[in-house]
Amino acid sequence: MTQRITIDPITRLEGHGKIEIFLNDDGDVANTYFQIPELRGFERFVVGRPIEEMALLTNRICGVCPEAHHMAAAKAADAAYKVEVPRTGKMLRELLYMAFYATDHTTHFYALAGPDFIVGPDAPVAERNILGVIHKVGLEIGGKVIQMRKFGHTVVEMIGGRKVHPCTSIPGGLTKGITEEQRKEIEEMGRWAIEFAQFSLQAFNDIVLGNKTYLDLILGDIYTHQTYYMGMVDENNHTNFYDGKVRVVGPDGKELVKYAPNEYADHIAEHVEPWTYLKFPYMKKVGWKGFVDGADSGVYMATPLSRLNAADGLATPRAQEEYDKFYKTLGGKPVHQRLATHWARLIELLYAAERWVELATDPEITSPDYHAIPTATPTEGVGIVEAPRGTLTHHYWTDERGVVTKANLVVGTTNNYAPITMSIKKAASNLIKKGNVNEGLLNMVEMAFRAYDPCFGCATHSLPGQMPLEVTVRKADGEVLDVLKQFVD
Amino acid sequence: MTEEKKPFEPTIVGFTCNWCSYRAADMAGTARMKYAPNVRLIRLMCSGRLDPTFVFKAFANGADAVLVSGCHPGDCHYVNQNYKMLRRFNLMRRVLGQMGIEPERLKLLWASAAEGAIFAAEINKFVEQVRELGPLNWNNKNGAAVETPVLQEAAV
Amino acid sequence: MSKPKFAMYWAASCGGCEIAVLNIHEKILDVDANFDVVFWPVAMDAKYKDVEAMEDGSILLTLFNGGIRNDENEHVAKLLRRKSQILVAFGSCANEGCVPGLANFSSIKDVVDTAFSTISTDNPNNIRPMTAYDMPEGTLHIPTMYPVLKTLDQVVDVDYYMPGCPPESHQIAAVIDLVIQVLQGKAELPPKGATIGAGGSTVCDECGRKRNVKTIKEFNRIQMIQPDPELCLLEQGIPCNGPATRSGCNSRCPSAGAQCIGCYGPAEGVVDYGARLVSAFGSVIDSDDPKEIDPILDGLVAPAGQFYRFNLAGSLLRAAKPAWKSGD
Amino acid sequence: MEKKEKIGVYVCHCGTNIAGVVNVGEVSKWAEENLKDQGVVVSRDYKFMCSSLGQELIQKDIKEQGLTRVMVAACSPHLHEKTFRNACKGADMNPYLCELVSIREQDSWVHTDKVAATEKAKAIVSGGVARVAHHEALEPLRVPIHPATLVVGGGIAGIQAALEIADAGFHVYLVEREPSIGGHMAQFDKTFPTLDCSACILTPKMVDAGNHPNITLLTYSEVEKVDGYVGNFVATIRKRARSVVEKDCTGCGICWEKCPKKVVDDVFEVGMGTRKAVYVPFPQAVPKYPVIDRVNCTYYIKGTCKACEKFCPTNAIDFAQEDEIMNVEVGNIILATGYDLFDSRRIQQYGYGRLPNVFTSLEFERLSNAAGPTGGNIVLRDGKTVPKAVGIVHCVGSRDKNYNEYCSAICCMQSLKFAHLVEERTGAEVYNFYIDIRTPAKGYEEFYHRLLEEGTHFVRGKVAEISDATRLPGEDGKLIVQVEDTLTAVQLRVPLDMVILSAGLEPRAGSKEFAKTFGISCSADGWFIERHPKLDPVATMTEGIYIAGCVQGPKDIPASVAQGAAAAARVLGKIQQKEIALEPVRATVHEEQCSGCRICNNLCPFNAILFHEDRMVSEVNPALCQGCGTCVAGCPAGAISGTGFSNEQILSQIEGLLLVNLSKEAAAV
Repeated sequence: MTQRITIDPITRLEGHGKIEIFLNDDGDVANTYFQIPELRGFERFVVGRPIEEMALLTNRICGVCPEAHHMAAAKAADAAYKVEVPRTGKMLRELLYMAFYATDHTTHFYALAGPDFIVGPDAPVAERNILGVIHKVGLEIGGKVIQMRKFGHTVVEMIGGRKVHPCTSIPGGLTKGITEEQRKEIEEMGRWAIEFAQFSLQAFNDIVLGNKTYLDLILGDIYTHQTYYMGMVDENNHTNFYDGKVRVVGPDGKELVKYAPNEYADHIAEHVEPWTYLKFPYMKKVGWKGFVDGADSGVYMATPLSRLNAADGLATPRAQEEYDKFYKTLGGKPVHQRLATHWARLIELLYAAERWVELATDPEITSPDYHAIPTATPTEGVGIVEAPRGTLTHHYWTDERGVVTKANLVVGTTNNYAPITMSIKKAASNLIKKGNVNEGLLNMVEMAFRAYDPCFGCATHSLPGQMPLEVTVRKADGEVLDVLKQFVD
Repeated sequence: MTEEKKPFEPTIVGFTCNWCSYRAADMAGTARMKYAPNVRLIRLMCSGRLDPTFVFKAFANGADAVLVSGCHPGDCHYVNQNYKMLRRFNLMRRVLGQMGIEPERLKLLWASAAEGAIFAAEINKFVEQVRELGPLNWNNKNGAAVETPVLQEAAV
Repeated sequence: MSKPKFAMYWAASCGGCEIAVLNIHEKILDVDANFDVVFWPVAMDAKYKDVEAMEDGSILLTLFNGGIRNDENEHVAKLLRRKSQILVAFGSCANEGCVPGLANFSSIKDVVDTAFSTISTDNPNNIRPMTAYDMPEGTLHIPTMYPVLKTLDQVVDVDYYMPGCPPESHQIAAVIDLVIQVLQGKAELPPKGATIGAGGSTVCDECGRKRNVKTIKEFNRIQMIQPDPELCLLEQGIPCNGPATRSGCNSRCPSAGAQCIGCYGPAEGVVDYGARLVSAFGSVIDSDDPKEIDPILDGLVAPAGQFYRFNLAGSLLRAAKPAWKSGD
Repeated sequence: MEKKEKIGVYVCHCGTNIAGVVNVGEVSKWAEENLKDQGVVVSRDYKFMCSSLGQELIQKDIKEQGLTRVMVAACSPHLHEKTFRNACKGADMNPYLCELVSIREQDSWVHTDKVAATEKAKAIVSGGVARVAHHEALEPLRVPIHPATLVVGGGIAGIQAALEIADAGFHVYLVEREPSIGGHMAQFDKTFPTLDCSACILTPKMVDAGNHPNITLLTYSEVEKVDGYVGNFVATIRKRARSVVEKDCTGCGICWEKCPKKVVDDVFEVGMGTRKAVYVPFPQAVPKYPVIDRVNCTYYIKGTCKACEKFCPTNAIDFAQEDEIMNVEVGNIILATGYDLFDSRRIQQYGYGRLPNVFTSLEFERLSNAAGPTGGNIVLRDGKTVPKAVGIVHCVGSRDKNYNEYCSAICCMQSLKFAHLVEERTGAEVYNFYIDIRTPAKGYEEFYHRLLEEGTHFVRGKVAEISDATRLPGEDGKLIVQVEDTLTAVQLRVPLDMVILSAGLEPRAGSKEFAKTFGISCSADGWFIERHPKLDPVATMTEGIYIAGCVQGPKDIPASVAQGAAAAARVLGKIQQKEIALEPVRATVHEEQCSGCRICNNLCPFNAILFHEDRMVSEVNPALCQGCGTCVAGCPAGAISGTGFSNEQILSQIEGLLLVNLSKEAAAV
């Protein structure tokens, strides 16, 4: 007889997901399934709308990272019109994007992932939450986190027009620029953000790296997978979130491919399973071999960790230092340990903050030259940005009026669907033996995918936000063996 | 539901203006001209009063077609309000098309108070056209949901 | 004595509503101070089961966002309706379907087929997700999608409507203040069915742009002109939905140089949002000659999609579609 | 609706008119049984609802059953709406709480299938019931009427109207664009059919108008703007600078004697004669004050001369004088701005403007006028040669698809008059080229016969061409009229010395803009539209604005005078009422909902919608509003409501109508 463990819904990830763990007669893990229960079908109903609306409609795919969709769609529209956005326009968009990145990474680290480390994976459930984090590192941090979010949203609103679902990016640039007063404000907030990022890295350093148990946990095999790594890079192969080419390196760290946005379809394909609404992207050249590790399996991941793995460095000084320290500590590139993603995320936070200030201090940032009127007849365009949760690709085909006739979206988290599934299975198999399931172990199963910061709001256009966890262990006859709960506040 | 054998009898709502088209209908009456009983008229002061909501409401409540009728261009009792309606009318037709309603189900008819005969004839013509189209079926060039497929059907 | 119970839930939504609520920052603490938050997945843990266990009507206030896309959404909506004294349709999705409601232009089959046949999809056997699928270890279930996306009040009775995509944080804060005042007996609840957290007029009411008697010879796409930053966008031919869209957002988008896309829905007492825009845009066309009017109208790309961008699921015509009745 | 109405339904048999086709009893019963939830408490059918007995039936129910609404299904509202409203009023119910729907003109009279007709009647009744439930009690708007009147146009029609009103003791502002009143009639020599001298009969009226204590004469002036509404118009009038101070001028005429600058007079003399730069259009001009034509006056061109000023005995010349803008308050307005003559140049094959001896009718009027440039001698352009053969072409620019389809009405008689004058004064051979001769009025046909006897030639045919291309002997130096005599089907080439084009009448240039100023409508041709072509020929759709003379359509002097008098009578009638009641079908802007988007601002042809810049809201002036409802339908915020035809009323009527659905399977179920 088989037992079934259902984790539904998963806690502390932005989205809706359901994990089915089947145990065999010995009570060991037979198989695990990670299901995404919803689909909204944007690819269908954006058809027939003018392409300039894509940045506004696809916004509504996800309220957690609307900025990413706004940018990807706007860039796709630029491409469709073959219009070159003026330098100021590009910088304004990237500046908005950096502010968003800093906010998003902060939220994830302190509210979602932080508890696992700062408080500890096997700490009492009631403490394993943001409040626990605050207790551990001091009260003022709560205020700082809120401050960081406020600053981020303030910048997003200044440039994007709205706090949620920005509205100013149009083909050829933006509908507005910023004033000198605004620039000053933005710069100050940026400088504060740099300090905050450094503070966060320090906290991670003291609490996590300083603690041997955690370090072992990170470096241990449970959370290790050998896959391909994806990330966008600039001409110097430095990580870039807003623009550049997509670079993919293998488990050995060697470059597999570096493709321009419009070539994505030659390199990415999405595998379909009948038991979930979500598709499984993989490297086309390598091929789909199932949920397995290694250079022969097309499975790749796209996260802060993969971005660092795929790049040769970071374009800002302080972040570059952290980058070097990161690989020195973890024993060289590429890093396969998924839990290192949290550290990588904080390094990206620092990079975003530094880039924020760079842009805010560029003399051209306040120039009125933020929009170029398109002249070419629109045809087809691909736009790619690095969403915090992975490479985000928007692809639109239009008629000669610029009305969308076909669309394809390969969305952040989707990239990681296969690796997440694998991580869950591996963690579960390691942590659940002889039908013996305890809460700490289950949380560690969660940690497996929480590292990816999955946002199934994006992936499925479904329900983001955190969902509470309840695990029911049942016999085949449905009799409940055990119910485990945990509380998040 | 007892009228299987009978030909399809469309229900049509007609909007007329108080000064020309409604009087045209009166005229057709006084002259005892016969026409199809499928159209029910609503009197507005002016075709300019025609709120697209009225048309949408009529379709929503099961009308198979809608007739909009006003004074001839240039003869509007209110100077030129029928033109203002005309602008809306053309836009309305486009929207209906996308909403899955054949634009032909919305007809515009200019009729002066003297044109009872024309009014009657046009109504007969319209009723025939709608009979051809059949009951309002929401079929949509954009393929909007008419049937209610369950997911299993979509699966292979 | 125990504090009144508060719940917030999302169905098919993007999470922007939740973010908007978080963006009221310290106000959140007022909620905590005055309510016993019994169900709010984004903030704390409690399961459907816990809700089911509650007495009917034991939750004072539930903010419900997201549209009804599948049977699970509807199930939770009905559950929360039973348990709540006051159910608020929170945000555009729950009010009128929002952008995901545009799916109602297409059949569910088209929607699914499209998603599983994009150029990057590797699907040689043309597989579609199944609501129940047998694997060797057991049967896997996923919810059944409805043929059309529905608004909250198309499946349950709604007490108040709070529009916006998402509702503006200052409006959320104001509503929370109001409710707290009501609790303290300092204020009255608005009449059932009222729209809260929004103005009674339209976006132009809050728009700072100069406006004249509106007449338009052609419609323009926003990226194709360099608009006058002072002047009404519609007067510059940009199809701004502001004139028909409920006020309350402080005219965010027009103030940022972008056209209003209508996320706050129809104004007070309006029966059909799109119909108002047909009127508005028809009215500003400066021509009496059909040969001239039509070319002008060609400037509006797929008008139904523009007029019902957020409102299709709530529109008169779509609400009448036979497809609606299914699933009830 | 919150509180439930108590509705009475009354279905009329109209003898057999309705009952013959519609099963009235069934309809009434159906309403009683099926429309309960809509509030129907009683439903009756009766032979003749409009009869006193029928009305008493309704009144009895209102009193005894405490009805709050009455819904009558009978004939067209245009016939008996007032009847039933009054019936309700008689029972102390607000008349506007009653609705009349037509199951006769729109049902029993036009359908034969009794079942279908009965079903339709049910639908109509249920629509009416649903609608009436949303009716509101209304009161007609009462507005006072200002006793003064504005008459625009100082031709014979305008003069007549002005005099009638002034004589009745009420004040009139008579506005004329030209320096003198008199209009076209002042240019004529004789008038048909009596051939009495135009000046002799017109001048006395002009003088009366000029001296009348109740008439303010505003010549050389134009109306620029009209605000307000019936009873309360405010007209903005531009009194152009004459450069002559009226109060000082005696009209002695020294100034135009002394003025050294001769100018061709294109207006009064239609280019046939000259005047001075300072001038009165014609000797009998009223008022007698001259005008300095600033375009041609040497002083205004060169800055020197001032001869007139030098010689003026009363120092009445004022070169610095400026236009004067005045606002006058009036209760009613009469438009009598007349017509323009069809421009014969447009028909090139007739050669007018190219062939010197082709004349227009108006030119001929001056030619034959004793006070005209030739002293009444009918001669060719050279000013001396007396023509031996003269042709008169009818229907020039009229009854012609290429120009105007309508008949200009006066040309036949005018042409006959010309024929007579030519014959009488030159003894020349006269040819009338006509399509049809139309002489339908007192003494006209007789005049035609007189001409026939005088030996005038009548050629029935439309002239193809007039040219000086001579071919045949005897044609040298002549004008050749090419025409087919359709009675004999013979092509004719008629050699003539002079051809007169009997040009048709056209609406004044810019009449459409002019109509806009006054908020009334023009036909496609540009003639102003009367409220009813037969029963109300001098009123317009806009309350308080009347039309007289050729502005409404081509007509001759007697008809113009009659209309002038008729319009005056209508105005006097209104003035006597002191106040008028306006139908309370009006639009109202709800300020708290108005966003000030200004989309409604260009929807009102009556300028009833004003925008308040300070409060950023639009407002409808209820007295100006005519109740068309276009702004109600146009308001994107739903901030404008319309009494009598509210959204609730119409939407529920639609619902009601569709309760009975012929194609049930098509309904959304």
